[in-house]
Amino acid sequence: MTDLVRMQGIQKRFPGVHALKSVDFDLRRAEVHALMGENGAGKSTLMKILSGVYQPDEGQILIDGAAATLPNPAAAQALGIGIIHQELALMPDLSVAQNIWIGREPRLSFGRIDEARQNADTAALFHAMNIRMDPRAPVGGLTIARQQMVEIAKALSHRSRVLIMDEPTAALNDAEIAELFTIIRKLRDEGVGIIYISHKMDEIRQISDRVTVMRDGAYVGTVEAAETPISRIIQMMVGRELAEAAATIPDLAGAQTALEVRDLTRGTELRKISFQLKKGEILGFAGLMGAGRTELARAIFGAEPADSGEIRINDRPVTIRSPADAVQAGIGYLSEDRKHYGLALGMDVRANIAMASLPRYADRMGRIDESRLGRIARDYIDTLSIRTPGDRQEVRLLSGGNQQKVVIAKWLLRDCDILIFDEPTRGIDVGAKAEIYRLLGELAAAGKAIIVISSELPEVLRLSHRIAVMCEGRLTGILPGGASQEDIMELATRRETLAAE
Amino acid sequence: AQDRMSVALISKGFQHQFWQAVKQGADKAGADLGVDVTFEGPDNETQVDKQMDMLAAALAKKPSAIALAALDSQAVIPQLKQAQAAGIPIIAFDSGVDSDIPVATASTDNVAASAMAADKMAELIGGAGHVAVVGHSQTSATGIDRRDGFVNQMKEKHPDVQIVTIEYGDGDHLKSTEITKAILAANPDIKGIFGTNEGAAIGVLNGAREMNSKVVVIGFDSGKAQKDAIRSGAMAGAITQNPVGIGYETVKAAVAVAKGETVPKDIDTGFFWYDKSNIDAPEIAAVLYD
Amino acid sequence: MSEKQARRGAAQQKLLAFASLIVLVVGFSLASPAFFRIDNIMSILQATSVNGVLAVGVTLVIITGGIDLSIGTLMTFCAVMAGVVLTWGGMPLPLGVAAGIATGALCGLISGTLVAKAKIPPFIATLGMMLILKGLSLIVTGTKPIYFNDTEGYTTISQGSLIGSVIPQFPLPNGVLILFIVAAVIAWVLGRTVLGRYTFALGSNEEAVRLSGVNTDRWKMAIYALAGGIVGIGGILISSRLNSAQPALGLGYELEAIAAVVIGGTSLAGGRGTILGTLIGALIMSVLTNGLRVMSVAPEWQTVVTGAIIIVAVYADQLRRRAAV
Amino acid sequence: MSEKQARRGAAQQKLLAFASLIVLVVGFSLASPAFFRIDNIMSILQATSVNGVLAVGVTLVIITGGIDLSIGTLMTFCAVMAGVVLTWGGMPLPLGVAAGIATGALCGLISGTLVAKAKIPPFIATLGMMLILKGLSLIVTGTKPIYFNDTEGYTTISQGSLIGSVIPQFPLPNGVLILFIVAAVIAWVLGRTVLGRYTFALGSNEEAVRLSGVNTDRWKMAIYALAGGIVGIGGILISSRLNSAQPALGLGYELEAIAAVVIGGTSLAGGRGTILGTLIGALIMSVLTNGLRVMSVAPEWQTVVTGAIIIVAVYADQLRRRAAV
Ligand SMILES: Nc1ncnc2c1ncn2[C@@H]1O[C@H](COP(=O)(O)OP(=O)(O)OP(=O)(O)O)[C@@H](O)[C@H]1O
Ligand SMILES: Nc1ncnc2c1ncn2[C@@H]1O[C@H](COP(=O)(O)OP(=O)(O)OP(=O)(O)O)[C@@H](O)[C@H]1O
Ligand SMILES: [Mg+2]
Ligand SMILES: [Mg+2]
Repeated sequence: MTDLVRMQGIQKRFPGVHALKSVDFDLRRAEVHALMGENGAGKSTLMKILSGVYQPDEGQILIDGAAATLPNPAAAQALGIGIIHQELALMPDLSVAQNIWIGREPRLSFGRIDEARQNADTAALFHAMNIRMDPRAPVGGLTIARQQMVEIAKALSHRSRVLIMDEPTAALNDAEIAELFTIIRKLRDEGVGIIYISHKMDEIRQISDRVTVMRDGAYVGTVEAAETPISRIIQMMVGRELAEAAATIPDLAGAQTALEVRDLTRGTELRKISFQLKKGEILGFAGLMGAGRTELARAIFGAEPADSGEIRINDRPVTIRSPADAVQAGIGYLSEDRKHYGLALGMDVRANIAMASLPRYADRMGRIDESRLGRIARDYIDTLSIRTPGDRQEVRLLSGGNQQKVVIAKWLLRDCDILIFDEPTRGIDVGAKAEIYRLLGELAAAGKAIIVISSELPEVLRLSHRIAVMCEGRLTGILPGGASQEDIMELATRRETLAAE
Repeated sequence: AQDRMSVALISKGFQHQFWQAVKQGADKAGADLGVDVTFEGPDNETQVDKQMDMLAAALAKKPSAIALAALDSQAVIPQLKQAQAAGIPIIAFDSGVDSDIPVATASTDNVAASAMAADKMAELIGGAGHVAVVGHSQTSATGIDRRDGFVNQMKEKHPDVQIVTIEYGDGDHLKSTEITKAILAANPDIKGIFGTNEGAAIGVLNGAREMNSKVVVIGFDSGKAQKDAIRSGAMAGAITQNPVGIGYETVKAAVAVAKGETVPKDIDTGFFWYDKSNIDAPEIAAVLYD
Repeated sequence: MSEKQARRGAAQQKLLAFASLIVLVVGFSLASPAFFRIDNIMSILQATSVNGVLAVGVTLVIITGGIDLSIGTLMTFCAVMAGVVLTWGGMPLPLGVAAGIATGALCGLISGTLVAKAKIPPFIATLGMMLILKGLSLIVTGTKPIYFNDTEGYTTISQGSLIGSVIPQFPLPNGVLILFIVAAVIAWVLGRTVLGRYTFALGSNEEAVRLSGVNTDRWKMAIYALAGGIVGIGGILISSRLNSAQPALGLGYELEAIAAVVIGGTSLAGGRGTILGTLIGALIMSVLTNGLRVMSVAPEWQTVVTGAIIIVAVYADQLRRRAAV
Repeated sequence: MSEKQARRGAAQQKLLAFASLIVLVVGFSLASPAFFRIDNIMSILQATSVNGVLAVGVTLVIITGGIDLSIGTLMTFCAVMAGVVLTWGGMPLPLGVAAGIATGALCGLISGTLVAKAKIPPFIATLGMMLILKGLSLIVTGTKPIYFNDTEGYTTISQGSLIGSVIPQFPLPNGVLILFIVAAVIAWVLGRTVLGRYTFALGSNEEAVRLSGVNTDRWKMAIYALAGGIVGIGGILISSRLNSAQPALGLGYELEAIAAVVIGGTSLAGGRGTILGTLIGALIMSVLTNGLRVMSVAPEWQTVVTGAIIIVAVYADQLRRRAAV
């Protein structure tokens, strides 16, 4: 039986970057094939070639054994290749249904669109996916996670024979991931070939049949998922073994309170939230999608100030009406949506790293000390192993995970006393993840107060000294570090309506 | 105040000094005769439809009379009929309207005025040589009349004077300056340039000065800069109309008509050549403005 | 529940969008007895017709995230071409109208091609077209207006009143009727058809549309061509009103039309906008101009007040929207 | 190595950006012997000075992703205020110049405040300012020009030649010198200072900058104010050249300046642009205008050719860039 897809000797160069070095890849019918590799290894580039976005410099693509050219996305679609891009490619001003059916609108006479049918089809799609979403909601108003669900729905609606998923679960939490996996298995049983990219190692075990690993733009090898231990795959990815360290919870009894939040309220999104954060502490925030954790962080940071409540820093009340106030007070916030809220994509790595600390590196006339900033930027590029041809590379040309590292570097450089990390490892590879965990540990040990919001329970458990759990805009409880997943889930689903009964 | 008479003037512009001088005359007549005078015009002389909207707004105010300097005399005819039906008399000023609705027209003969400029130019350059025209508009009635008056007079009466180029600076001082400089660069042998309104004339003057050219400059209209230049000799002379007179006579005629009196059909307010020699003569000084 | 609320909010918002317009109308009516009278209202509507049609056309382009600076001079060029066909060619009326509209569509298609295929920024492509068309109008006419005296019925296209001939108390000029019809059709196209959908989609995220396998270039060209055709209608309207094609007219009209669009709440960044908003924006501008004239405000003060009111109107709209969110 | 390559590529690109300009200059020189002569070249440079300064100012605003339509009438208003201080107030020259520049900065600050604080789209805020300032110039002057006859040395600000007094063969007008100084300073500000960095950052992703703890509103206001101050310099230059403040002038100059900026490769979407590009853009426009006039091309054809060449120049630039990537 011929392979569904076979890519041979694929070469791709960008200015200053040899992104793919003679890569081979194949996909069979009815399999889930995981594509693994560090940030910038070339996974997305390879998949963009397969979906007609980029043209390879060299190499050959066979579909069903026949050579195929894919000059544009439409050609790939016509061959039954669908893709969920890593960077969401949605039209924020259009509704969910309109996004999903763009280019394939059900039509009536005179070029009219059958809006009713389109909405009904979308509703059916969501029903099959077992999620609840209004087809008419504008996409721009959805959280990143919900937008990702829209992308997934869009890819599924194509009924492709080949379905590429480039980090579909980066913004999802366990419940939604489970739903997605059900769908993937069903598709696989129907004969669809699925290419699955993710940095979440546990998912590979759950879902994939085979695993191909890439490193530095080169093909490393393909293994059977069931027979290969994760540690072996990681080793193939990063070229060395990673030591898995568990969090050690320090004794913070005598530590000073860095941040205290009292009765913080905004509309119905945040309701009377109070907690304390000590110096040297890592407070994890767990909760289901839409629990209000991002809203809380943005309220503390002044991005959308709270209606009422008090914020105290070092036991003194502070007024925070804008992010500038917050940064002045020593709070840093790394957003969950790097593309929209974290990066000036058209600017270079150095400028982005310096963005929050610029005045510090300027003299009285406002002249920037570029050479010093350059050194600093290159230091961060080394410490965080950001894969880029240099510190003057535009950030939009970096791979997703490397972009995330740039945002982290920005806040590390700003050196705030209180740091709020919203999904800090979204899209980051295992090696770098371990690096970031280590970094967060060091920052805490150095006396920083840290909040980590994460939708990955293992991550929350691995990092947190204490775990705060939110549900529907309320803080439903704070658990000690190392609490069980069941306890967290219990708090995360303690809805007010139930509590009232 | 309701029974006080009012005259609405719709001109071709309001920002330029020429129109301000017309307004000044109109205001003076208003004060002398005890009537309310309003004055407005579009931003530039291409905006035919804007002028129609102004006319419509004026009709809504139901003034005792309307005075109009039509940008396109055909376009306004339906509205003039409307005015006629409403019993509002119409006076034309600055340029006529091809219709018998206006009971009187107070205007300058622009063709004859710039023919006079042509004669003066020919005289000043010794009856032969190259000259150029910096016009203020390629399409407006005054722009065309002044260009054609100058060009045709040269052709008919001064065959040895050749007009090498005609450019248009929209009455913008700076643009006219740049045009003049380009003309002088391209035609070093040029002997004279005619600027067809105040902005064009000042532009020619500036351009000639910046190029250190001794070219003969003839202007049109007045204004402080032109008067100064004529006194200093930088400008040989200029044609002036009598804008204050146009404004005054227009309002006077409008009031008379509104009162049911008869007025002459054509009110020629005249034009004058002025130069260093006669600029301070009382009859000239009276029609110049700053 | 929150969904329903949101939809009710949207309806309210649409009503409130009229707020600035209503405030202006009421204010002028109180200030001058001459303002709120049927003939003056008709003048205002008539004055809106040309700018309104141009604004509707450019709304399409702006929603795609583009801009069209050529609409003013294109309007004139279309009028000129209609004049050439009717007056010089002696063709029957419908052919002349068709020629005007076709000229608009063709020039729009050229602009669209420059933008979509040659990847020239819309500002530059249409700035170039603006100049080219301005020159062409002068060249074709020999800088003299073309009069439509010999074309029976040409002036009634804009100045006649179909409605007035049925209901004499309501002499709505045909030009205004045409504006409303054009607006209704384009609102329908934007809201209901594939072309409309892609108009919004292109302005929202062109790359995403392209990645979805849509031939974005072709659609963009179609949208510019449609906008050009609408501008052609504007050319017919203005020349019908003036009974002539004035070759020097047009420059500056683009800014007025774009201002109407933006006052109407369409974002220059693309992706959002409504025809209703554009109509309101165009009406705000003509009510303002007419009202100040009827009040006999000095022209230099008219300019100042217009500028200030435009800012205030949009500011009020901002506040309203923020309150709605 | 790749870094070096990239830098060499960038340098080549900068050189190539001059390509259209050079092609034009060579073309006109071949077409007319009058074109490439020192006095005509000086004329072209002099003609660039005002538009160039305005374009440099508006480049700042455009890089932030905004637009400033008020620069034309603001230029005039600054000239008027300088005239008021010098002629009516009889103050010494430097005070008058300072008054003109301060007026520009203040009006820019007002526009900036409307944009940053009141969240009025730049197009509307500056359109409103455009009208307000246009009216104010007429009101303040009583629609009459203010002459600088009594202010000794006012005309030399633009028309004198410091360089010419040292090197007589090269009588570069001071106005051009001022343009180059302004351009050099602003290029330095953009490339080397915090203000410059935030100018680009705001245009690239304003929300990300705000969430980095930067007081984006304040910076935006500062940038608009700086741009306004530069426009004030433009006002001084034009009034020095005309030896008068002409209150009716100015409308339309904004479009010409913005065109120069866009021809120079600055994106209206914000986030990218260079002062060098803007200078080249402004030069292309004045070379084009002057060259066609020197060739005595008929004025209506001048317009057509200008439009076409603008499109072609930007298209060539597009091709070059695409080739470079
Ligand atoms: N358009 C481009 N221009 C220049 N370099 C590019 C471009 N696209 C990708 N690259 C570079 O190519 C390399 C591979 O990128 P790619 O996005 O394929 O990585 P990835 O394996 O998907 O990483 P991640 O896990 O972070 O998403 C990176 O070094 C990236 O910076
Ligand atoms: N931009 C937005 N527009 C409208 N509603 C929003 C927006 N962002 C968040 N919400 C809503 O606010 C609520 C809280 O969302 P938030 O993103 O704070 O949750 P979270 O706990 O951080 O979850 P997530 O895992 O999705 O980040 C949700 O109901 C969400 O739908
Ligand atoms: Mg990737
Ligand atoms: Mg969140």
